[in-house]
Amino acid sequence: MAEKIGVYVCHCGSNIAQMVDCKNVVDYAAALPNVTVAREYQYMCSDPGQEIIKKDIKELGLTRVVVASCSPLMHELTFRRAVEEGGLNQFLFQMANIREQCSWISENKEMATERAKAIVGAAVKRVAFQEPLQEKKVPVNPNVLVVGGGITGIEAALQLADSGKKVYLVEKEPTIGGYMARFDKTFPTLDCAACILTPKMVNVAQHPNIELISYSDVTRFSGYVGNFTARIRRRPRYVDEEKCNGCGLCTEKCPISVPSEFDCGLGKRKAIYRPFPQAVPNVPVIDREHCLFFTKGICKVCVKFCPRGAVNFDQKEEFEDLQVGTAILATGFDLFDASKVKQYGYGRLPNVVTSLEFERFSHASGPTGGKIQLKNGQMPQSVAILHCIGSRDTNFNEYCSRVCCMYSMKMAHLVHEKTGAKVYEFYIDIRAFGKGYEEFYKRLLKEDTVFIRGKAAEVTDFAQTPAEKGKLIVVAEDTLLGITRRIPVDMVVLSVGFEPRKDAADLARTFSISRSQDGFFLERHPKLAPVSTASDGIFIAGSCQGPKDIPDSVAQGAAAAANALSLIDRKEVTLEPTVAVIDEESCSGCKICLGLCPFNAIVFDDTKKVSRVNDALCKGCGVCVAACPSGAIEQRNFTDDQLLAEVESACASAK
Amino acid sequence: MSSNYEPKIVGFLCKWCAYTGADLAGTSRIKYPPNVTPIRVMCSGRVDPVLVMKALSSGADGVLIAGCHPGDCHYTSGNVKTIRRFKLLQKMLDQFGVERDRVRLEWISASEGEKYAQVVENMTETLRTLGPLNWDGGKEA
Amino acid sequence: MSEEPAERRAHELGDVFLDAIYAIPGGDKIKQCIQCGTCSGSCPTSYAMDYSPREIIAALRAGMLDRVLKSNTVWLCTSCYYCTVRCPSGIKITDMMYELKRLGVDFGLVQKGAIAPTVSKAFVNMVDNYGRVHETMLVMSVFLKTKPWALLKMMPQGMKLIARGRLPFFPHKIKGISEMNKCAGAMTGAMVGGLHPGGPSAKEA
Amino acid sequence: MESRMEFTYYPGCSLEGMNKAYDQSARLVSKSLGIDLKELNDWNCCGASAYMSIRELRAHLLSARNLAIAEREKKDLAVVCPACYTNLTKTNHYMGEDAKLRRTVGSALKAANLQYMGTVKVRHLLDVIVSEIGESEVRAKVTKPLSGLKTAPYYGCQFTRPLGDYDDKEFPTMLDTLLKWLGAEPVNFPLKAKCCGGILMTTNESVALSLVRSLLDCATQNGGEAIATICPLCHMTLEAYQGNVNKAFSTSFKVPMFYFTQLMGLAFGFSKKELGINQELISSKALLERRLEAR
Repeated sequence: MAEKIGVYVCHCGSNIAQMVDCKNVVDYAAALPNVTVAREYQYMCSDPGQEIIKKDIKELGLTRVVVASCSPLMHELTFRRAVEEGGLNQFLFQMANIREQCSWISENKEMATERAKAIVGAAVKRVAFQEPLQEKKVPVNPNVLVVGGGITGIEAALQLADSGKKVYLVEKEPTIGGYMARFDKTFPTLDCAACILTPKMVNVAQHPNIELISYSDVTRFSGYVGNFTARIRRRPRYVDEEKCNGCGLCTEKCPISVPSEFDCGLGKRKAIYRPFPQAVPNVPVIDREHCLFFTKGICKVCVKFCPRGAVNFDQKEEFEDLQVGTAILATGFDLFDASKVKQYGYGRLPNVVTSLEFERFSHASGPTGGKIQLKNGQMPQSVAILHCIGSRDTNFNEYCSRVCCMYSMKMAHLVHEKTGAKVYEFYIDIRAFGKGYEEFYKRLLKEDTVFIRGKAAEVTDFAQTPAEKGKLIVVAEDTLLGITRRIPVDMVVLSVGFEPRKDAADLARTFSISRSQDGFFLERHPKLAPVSTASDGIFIAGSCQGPKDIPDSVAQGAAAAANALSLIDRKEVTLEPTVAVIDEESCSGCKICLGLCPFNAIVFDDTKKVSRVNDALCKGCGVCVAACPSGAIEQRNFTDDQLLAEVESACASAK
Repeated sequence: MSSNYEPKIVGFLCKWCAYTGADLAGTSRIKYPPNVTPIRVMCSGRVDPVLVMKALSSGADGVLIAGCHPGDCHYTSGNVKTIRRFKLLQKMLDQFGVERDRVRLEWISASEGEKYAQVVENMTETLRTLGPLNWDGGKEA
Repeated sequence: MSEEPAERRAHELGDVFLDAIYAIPGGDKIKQCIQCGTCSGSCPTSYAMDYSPREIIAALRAGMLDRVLKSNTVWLCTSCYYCTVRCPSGIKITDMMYELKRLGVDFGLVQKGAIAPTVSKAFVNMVDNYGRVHETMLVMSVFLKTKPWALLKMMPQGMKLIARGRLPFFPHKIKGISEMNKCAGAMTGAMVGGLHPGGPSAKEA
Repeated sequence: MESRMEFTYYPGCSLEGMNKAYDQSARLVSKSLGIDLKELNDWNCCGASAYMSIRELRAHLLSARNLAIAEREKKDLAVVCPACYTNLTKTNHYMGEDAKLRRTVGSALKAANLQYMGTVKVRHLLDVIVSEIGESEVRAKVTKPLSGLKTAPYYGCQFTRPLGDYDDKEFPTMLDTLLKWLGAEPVNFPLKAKCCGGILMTTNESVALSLVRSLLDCATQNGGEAIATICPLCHMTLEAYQGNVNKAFSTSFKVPMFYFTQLMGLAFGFSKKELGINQELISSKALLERRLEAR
């Protein structure tokens, strides 16, 4: 049967046309077998562009359509819809990518045109073999999994819960709150972080639609959009969340004191503890490493004093499967380890601290009760803040961490306000791009903060003049003066940058999403789909995608919630029909395919002695197709015939 | 052979990583030789050796198979199967007397536009030195 | 309009110098300099330089070669490599300084009265003739060429070293010296000096 | 002692002259630790910085000749001068990375019937002793521990920068570690990897002297009674120019200097003469009597 194929070559303004001779491509296509019509147009994706296709289908009786334009990742769905609206099955359409992988990468118009012809020729050959397919619709489970209980995850969870959706919020620490709970003030408005965060944390705890699963993580994530199963591992707290009323008596009586992680080791906590007083859930956790019962089998003071009998040393790790339709990852970031940059003396010189340590010093409920002080307890009279530690540096991380300039200036303000000390900021460039940020920079200048344009070369305790005795000396070129300066100060704060979580690679694997080169999670599109991923139904928000400040993180948390809601409220999703099918006549029953399928989507029919695909589980990778020794398996829309036709033409038509 | 010989390469690119990475090279306007006709597959594990042999016998001078990095496969482990199949493929090439360098397996993530461009450039260069294949698919043998 | 000939020449050579620097391994990284000053702040001698290493890169990129050539910067580089290992843009600043020294010598554009190029040349001569460096001879030859009076000042120190057997009088000549020079001859003339065709020393070689 | 490790050994030009005590002591302690150092046959200058300042390719050729001769011996190359380490390693790296350099230098070597395939590893002797020989072997050799000898461990620039990756580039610790094994007390020495300025001594004395002064200041302020070195140029600079520093800055430094191999030799029980300590310019006699022989 002879097909009637329509070929449409898009100029994409000048994006394609300036490097590919579109007229030449159209002439070439028009002469190919079965091609009824070949046209070129400025913007095929525009309404008039789509109208041309629809009109030709109706008037010329086209049976197949090829559009040569951008990447299918951009507009495949647009054109499929147009074809469907024109009255053809949408899978009788093929897209030829002559922009991303042809015009944009070429420098020679003749070669690019030849390549475009080969790509179009292959698509024309292939489309003739394509078959009409029906998409499968499946219902969407309205429950949402949110991973990570920092400000981003909290925002996403609350938005979803307020709209009536059930949310499972999984947090790996004993409390939600994330980094923000550890900060003192927030830039540029200087709101107290706790004052604006704690109410939200309490909302999470009390919301009827949120199930908070703290001290837990996701170990497996399977299924498909709308119908995922998440396996949750709950680590034992050794305190019964149902029974505990958060009175804190156990913590008070516990005889063991160890450095508090929450306070960066600057303060102490007990072996049974809440990381901070406003922790949510307000239930302590027992640290097995240090608890006397677990280390020596003695003590049990907490058991004795607990009025509700909530302490339970027998708790075990538990696994639970949750059914959800979508997931939002808001797993945040790690901070750069300042001890890697030896020249700044972190870990070697006392009074060289990181920005997070500074936050804890400055925090009213921190280890010093909000006093900014030196190791000897005295107030500093001069403080240097060093920007870009671990950021914008090919030796560590090449990217800019975006937030350090602003939080550095916030720290400078706090030092100024609380101690009156002289503050020096050593910076490369000041990046104050947000609302009210430049104004904050101006304010700091007015407050007599000394800005020295130059990345600090090193911090030393070797004094060369009497004025330097007993001080830390920051050495840097003042690039605006062109001289190297030695500035003696009492305290040095290292503004450390963001890094991907240490377990980001594992998490990306668990959820089948990609990471960008810097190691953060990769969004579907940097501008137009910033919280989506290549995996349908899985969204990312906040600093797990790249460094972000609080306003941006909150915005992304809400955006991810909106994306999830939009999916849920569609009630059903269509699945790509590109699944594998087994021809029972040809199947020899060798079972090779069974072992290859990573989704256990192939079952063996013992009575008929043939394999069969469960198309709800099949994700359409095609591994079984390539492996079947009898050629009994086909992948819809990627059949051998289609691919062989495409391959044959791809080589033959090129010059 | 004439000095303006341009090798023809068929690229089997997995939709999730390599194809997206190749798109990124374009979006970033990285320039590399336009010698590849890309063929999109869902997973590099779909690339049957028959498809590769078909490409070489239909006039391609080289074939590039590119997928997600091992461990990062969208389908968990499809690319692991690709690795095994690739070894078999190399033996087939040996039997037919086709140089191994003509068929390459590469891991290119969605963010490695630059790497994709380098791989294509490098491969085009290699094929220029190897010259045209002109293989009939072993019909004579 | 009233540019000194040397300055004009410096301007013309701006691109030549930049290309020469791009050509050394990793040399084109100077395009990515963000002018942060880490190099200059890390440099033990930058305080004595007319222009700091950061400013040298800025001047090179601006085509202001006269600044580079007139300054004492490159000859104050002690090869301590702090700039290189700390540079956040991965620029091999020390290697760049070597290249600038070679360019200056090859084009005869070193600062007037600079001793360092003389020392380096004496060093090269000695190695090319003997295969090794003989410290006594090197020091003597340099001071005789530059400031003979200084030799007198150094006498007491020298006597001490001689007394302790630490100043051998005669240089050792390696056996392979002629074959070594044959190897060097096997490299083309232009390559033996810097890589700078047109430079006077390229012709010498 | 049977030899357990074999290297070709590259002393470098400065160990033939003013620093011959370094060579003497290095050979002695290596032998007693079972490290067999076979002097590289007819070695030549490494193409040190003064040479590199004038000629790039030929400097690489100089290093390549040494490497080619070492490769013929099928042994790795041990060096004691950090500048030689840097130059030899740099050529080794760049020839590996840069095909053009490999071709040019390779074909030049052919003129002398030499070739270099890139198989030689250049090792600094301190790295060999600390990483390969190790604590127990070294401690076992110590018969006269340097108890209480407060020593400033001075690494200088090129021991780790730019290429030595066996120790930290900013705050190396290998020498500190070794000194502890010998029973000495390494003092805090913030400038331990800073430049000594030696290379500028003939050309820019005032800059050079102020660098030396800082080092001496820093070492003594932190309680250092002696300075241990691993670089012949640093050693020479700090030793020979202490007088000049004293004159220029009205100071009165008299800090004895030891090559690390001399300190090892002392702890191993060798005589001062065997170790070339008698060649020193600043007497260590009083210090050693006070700290070591008074016990």
